[in-house]
Amino acid sequence: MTEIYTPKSIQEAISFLAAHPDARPLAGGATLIAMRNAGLIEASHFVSLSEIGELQGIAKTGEGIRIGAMTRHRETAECDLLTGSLAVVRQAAGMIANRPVRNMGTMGGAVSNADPAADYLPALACVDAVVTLAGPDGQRDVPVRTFVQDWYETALDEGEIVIAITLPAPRNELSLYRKVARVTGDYATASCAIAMDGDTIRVAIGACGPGPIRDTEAEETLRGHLANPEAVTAFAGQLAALADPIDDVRGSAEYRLALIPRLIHAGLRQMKLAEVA
Amino acid sequence: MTKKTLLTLTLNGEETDVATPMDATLLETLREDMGVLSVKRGCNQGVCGSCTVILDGEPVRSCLTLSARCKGHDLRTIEGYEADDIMASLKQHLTQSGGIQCGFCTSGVLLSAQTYLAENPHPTRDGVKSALSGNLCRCTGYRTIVDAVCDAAVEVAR
Amino acid sequence: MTDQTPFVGGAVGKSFAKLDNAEKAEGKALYIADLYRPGMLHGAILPSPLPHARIKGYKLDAALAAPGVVAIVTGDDVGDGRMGAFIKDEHAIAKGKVLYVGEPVAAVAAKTEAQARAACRLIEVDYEELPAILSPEDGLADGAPILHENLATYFKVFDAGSQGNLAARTVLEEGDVASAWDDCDIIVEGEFTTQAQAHVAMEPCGALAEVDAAGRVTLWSANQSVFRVQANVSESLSLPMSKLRCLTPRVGGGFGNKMEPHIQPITVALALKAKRPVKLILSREEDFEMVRARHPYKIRMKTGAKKDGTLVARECEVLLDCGAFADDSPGVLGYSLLMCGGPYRIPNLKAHGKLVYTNKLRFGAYRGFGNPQVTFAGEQQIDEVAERACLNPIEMRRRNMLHAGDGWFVGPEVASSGLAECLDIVEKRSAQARADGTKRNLGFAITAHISGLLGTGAIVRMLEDGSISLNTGATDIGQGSDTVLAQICAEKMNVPLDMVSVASPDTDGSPYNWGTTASRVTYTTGRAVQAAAGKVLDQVLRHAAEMLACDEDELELRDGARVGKIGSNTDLPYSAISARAHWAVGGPIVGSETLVFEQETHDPKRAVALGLPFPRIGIFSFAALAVDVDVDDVTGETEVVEAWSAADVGRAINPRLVEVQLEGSFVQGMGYALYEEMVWDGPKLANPSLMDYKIPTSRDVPDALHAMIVEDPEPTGPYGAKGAGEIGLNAVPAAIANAVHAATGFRHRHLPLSSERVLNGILSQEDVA
Amino acid sequence: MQIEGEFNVTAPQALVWENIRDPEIMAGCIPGCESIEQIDATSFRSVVAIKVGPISARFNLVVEITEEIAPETIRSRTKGEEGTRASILTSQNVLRLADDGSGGTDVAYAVDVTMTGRLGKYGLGIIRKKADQLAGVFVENFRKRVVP
Repeated sequence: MTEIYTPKSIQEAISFLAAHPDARPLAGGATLIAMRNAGLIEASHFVSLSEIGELQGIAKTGEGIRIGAMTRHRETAECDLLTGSLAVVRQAAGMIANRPVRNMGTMGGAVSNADPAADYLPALACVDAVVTLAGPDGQRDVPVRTFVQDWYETALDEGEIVIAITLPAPRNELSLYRKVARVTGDYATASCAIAMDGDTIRVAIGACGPGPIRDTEAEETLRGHLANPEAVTAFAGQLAALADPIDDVRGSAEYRLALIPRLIHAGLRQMKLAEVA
Repeated sequence: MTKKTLLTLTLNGEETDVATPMDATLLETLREDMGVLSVKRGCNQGVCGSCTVILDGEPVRSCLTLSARCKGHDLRTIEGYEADDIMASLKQHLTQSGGIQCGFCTSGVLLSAQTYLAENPHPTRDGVKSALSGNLCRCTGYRTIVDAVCDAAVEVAR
Repeated sequence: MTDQTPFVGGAVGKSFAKLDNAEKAEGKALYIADLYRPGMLHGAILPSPLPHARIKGYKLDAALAAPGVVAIVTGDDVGDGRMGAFIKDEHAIAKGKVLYVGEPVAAVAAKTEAQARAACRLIEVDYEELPAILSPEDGLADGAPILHENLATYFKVFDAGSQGNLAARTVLEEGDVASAWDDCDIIVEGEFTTQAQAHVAMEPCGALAEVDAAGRVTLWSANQSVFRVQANVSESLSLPMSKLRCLTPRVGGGFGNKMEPHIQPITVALALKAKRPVKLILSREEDFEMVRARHPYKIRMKTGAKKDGTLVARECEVLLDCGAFADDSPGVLGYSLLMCGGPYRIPNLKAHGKLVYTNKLRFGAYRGFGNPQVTFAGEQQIDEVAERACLNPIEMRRRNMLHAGDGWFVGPEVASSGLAECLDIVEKRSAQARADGTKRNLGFAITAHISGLLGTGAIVRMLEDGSISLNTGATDIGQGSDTVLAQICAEKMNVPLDMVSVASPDTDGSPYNWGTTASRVTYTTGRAVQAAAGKVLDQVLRHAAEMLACDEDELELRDGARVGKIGSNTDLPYSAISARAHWAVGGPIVGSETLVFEQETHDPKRAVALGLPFPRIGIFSFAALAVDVDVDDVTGETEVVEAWSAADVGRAINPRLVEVQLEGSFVQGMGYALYEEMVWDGPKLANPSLMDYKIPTSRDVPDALHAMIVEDPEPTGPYGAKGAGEIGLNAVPAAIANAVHAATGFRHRHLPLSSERVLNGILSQEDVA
Repeated sequence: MQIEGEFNVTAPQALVWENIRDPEIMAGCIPGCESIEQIDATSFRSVVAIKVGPISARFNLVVEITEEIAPETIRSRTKGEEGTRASILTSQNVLRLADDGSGGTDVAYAVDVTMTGRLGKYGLGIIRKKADQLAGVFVENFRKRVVP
């Protein structure tokens, strides 16, 4: 029997988690309760984050846009602040599972779970988002790009929770999230978050390793050569070299590797077309 | 017997006290402790949609929702739409269109469709299909269901 | 609430809303999981962790002492009875041996489901592991461990030639295939494989059993035949059928998963031991891992034709993974070989195959019953021959197709065939350009399916007020058989549909019906309903003649459930006639009919048939399918843009219900063609959940899915009707494969056509170009 | 599920063999190993905790050596369960040592794992990657311990 504890502030949540090592934070529940129902996890307490005001809502801040950890996928998918270079985050939110799950699942929950095939992390990595964590030793920021450290392992320390994800202010440039999946709402077989950045592109590949794959140096070497297919192919090759895809029911490692350059080229074509139109 | 705690839920507009295990899912509480059998367990993992209920006006998975988190929230199942004209039209069209076969997904489909039409009186066919993509059906092939929802929208909008 | 189409005489041919729709729209329909009995316990099952092992013993004391536990059942509690549709090779629960990962080894009844599941984990089983067979080839290798050591002693319904791990073999031949190749200008040959598909009915399997003071068992369960439940439970528990009553709640879809037994025998065993009612409902994972699935096939097919495309010969050899128990597999093997020639005139046709036990989940009945697998190979080879003969795919089929009056392979007579009309419609409609003017990538396939098979019955009673009670024992699993059979009865009795009530199947009160399977209920049970209603009419007319003092041939049926004298306006309501029968003369009016499908399948003059599982199989429906796809050449993803499915169903008793069968089966076939696949990691199923096994959602289905009904009346069918339940699926994988070939130029011989395989096909074409 | 790999240790084969046969040393190298004790000449009991994302499990394992050809081959069978038997793990393991001709030793391992119960449900792709990662940690620990 798991007890349910419903704190009203981040501080209450953190001190409870510190005092109860077998307690687990519960965000939307879309993933955690599914795993509990399948007998995969047990917990002494669920610390429900649903009544902590500070974790709610999406708002403009000084240097960008702050998305509270308990923001539901649906809110993110319909948020008109996420335009231009940030549209990729909005598109990713809209492709998660289906509408009822998007009414329940939260960005903080999804980011903490760090499922390699989930939709948010590549999109957030592509826009250089930062995750704000809060724990017994206070708050700290971790760039999404380095947040995932291994398969299902993140920068979260014991007793820490994600309280917000902050995106830089949107640039008036195109961005696109492309997901290859067997049916609507399935986890990604492979995914590509891509944003125009002047004469180069920012790209994060999903479902091809423990976390999103991005190579900022390769992006710089590509700067100015977007029109040169070989340069783009070489760039894609850099990302593929960093990939560590698995074989599973959604596809083989070879297939995922083969998709990386193809998704990048297709994304570029689509954005070029959109730019010209 | 497992320890049960008292919980007050507003189900279909009526405040109800129910004794249910503290960590029970809403699906378990509704079926085993409140006798609401229109909500079905198809997968218990939030994929099939036969457990859909409306929480504060939004379709959610009752199999992934803890009852303890529903105190003070507005909860609706199919039984709560007797006087709702959108639901009446949906039921009528779904019955006629061949959109009901084995019926195991029907309650979930109706709840998702009603919520969507309430927000989108003039839906596109694609919009209806997106609203229903979380309600799996293995018998109909979906066309008859989508037709029924579109026809109901036209009828209600008149 | 349901607005019945206004009755203007004749219930047949009208798209009435199903009688059960209103209840389902209100959320009031009660399925097996919704039933409760006083004092009811909840059951749970301990699955085997091993693929192949002897059971040395059980340690149950920890589980028995666990909270809420009332009874535990293992192999020791079920006697030596064995069940099985074709080979009686299966106990009620694992006994002596476990034969697949997930096989039920023990079951617990406790006060709550959670307690029962927790207690299962405390049961310790002492296994002696044996080497596992994970493929049919391994099973046939010499020295392979034998799964069913005493297979020879098992009762077999037909000459299956079973020995070792070979569960069954079938050999069918017409003409002389060996020498026919010499007369062929064109020969195409290929090896095809198809994958295991899960039914994924939305309702997981479940049962509720209760024992009365006299030891008589009442059993509710998700089923496709209360009589197959009765037979299987009786045989596996050595329980006389008179001691077992089987009933039907609403059933949440079957598609073949619920035709043979799932956990009914275990649930009854628990109820007998606990002496209290026990309900056992499988989780979705258990439904994937424990019950059954569609047979994966290995097919070697060779087709030969003249230069002008006239078919001369075909040889089809199949190797089937049977899984741990025979179940319906010998039937699937035999049926797929009977159908592997397709609806064509092929003078020389040889079809042979083997079915091999493996340490995997039993494979069994699934919509199409082996026909989709062999059609996936056959209809692609027809396209390959057409290409070489410079014929378009339609012309090739038109030239070689079978016609009414021809015999089907091995001998059954084809009395009615609307195949030509189906093909014309599909050709014409798919020839129209796409709305956006982009190029179509069309794939075609044609198919046939049987309906008939085995026994059925109907009892029609006229109640005192003249209304009608119909009882057939056919389980409605959502396809609408209650409504269709009521329409046939109403038509014959010349009464409005709502004057006919349909009794729920009950082995205590219903006439025998083999099952809701093999597209048979409308045709086979419909004939019995029509005949039984006819006998009621005979009695009605005899009464009316006496009451109106005239001859029976001076009488006519009139609207409003009345019998009138021709040429006069005097008439009698059925209620008056029924009252006379109940209270004065003759006794209550009851008509009953039972029948079994009797036309022989095999005509020894035409063909050699060894190990044919269905001696009297059925009559033939036909269908043609066209599919238009787009293939994304970046990722290999295939999208079905439009599809046209035309089926000759003899007569559509309820047109909309036929359309829904064609559409629902198309979408189920589309999932099978493109991405549905059960994947094993060694002996263990790797994706037993809806998280990892995906079926189409509303967004994955083309809006432009056209189901078209063709009616070439079947002389023996009720009002000309014949089967419609499976024919809409058979041709889907083949038509999609032909369409993907049209789009990419690559011939795919391995299902599913996943985006990975299609991309690899595209890339290999680029290397060639 | 097959997991294979090999690694080189710059230490003589006899020394490597000695370390591998010493439960105490192995306990120190196996990531998550909390205890190991010898039951009899050829078998050990060990408790190993592993964590795959949100899921953590403590396995009570019994390792039985089925064949031993010093100093080159060890075959063993592992059988274990986790908590209240929520997951059951069995594996056949083969370890081969070979002199690499320059004073070091090539070690090759092949493990065929079957996992059922709750952990068996988890995506096998991830568990395979996790296993590779754990093997990497083992190699690192083992080298630190063995190489003088």
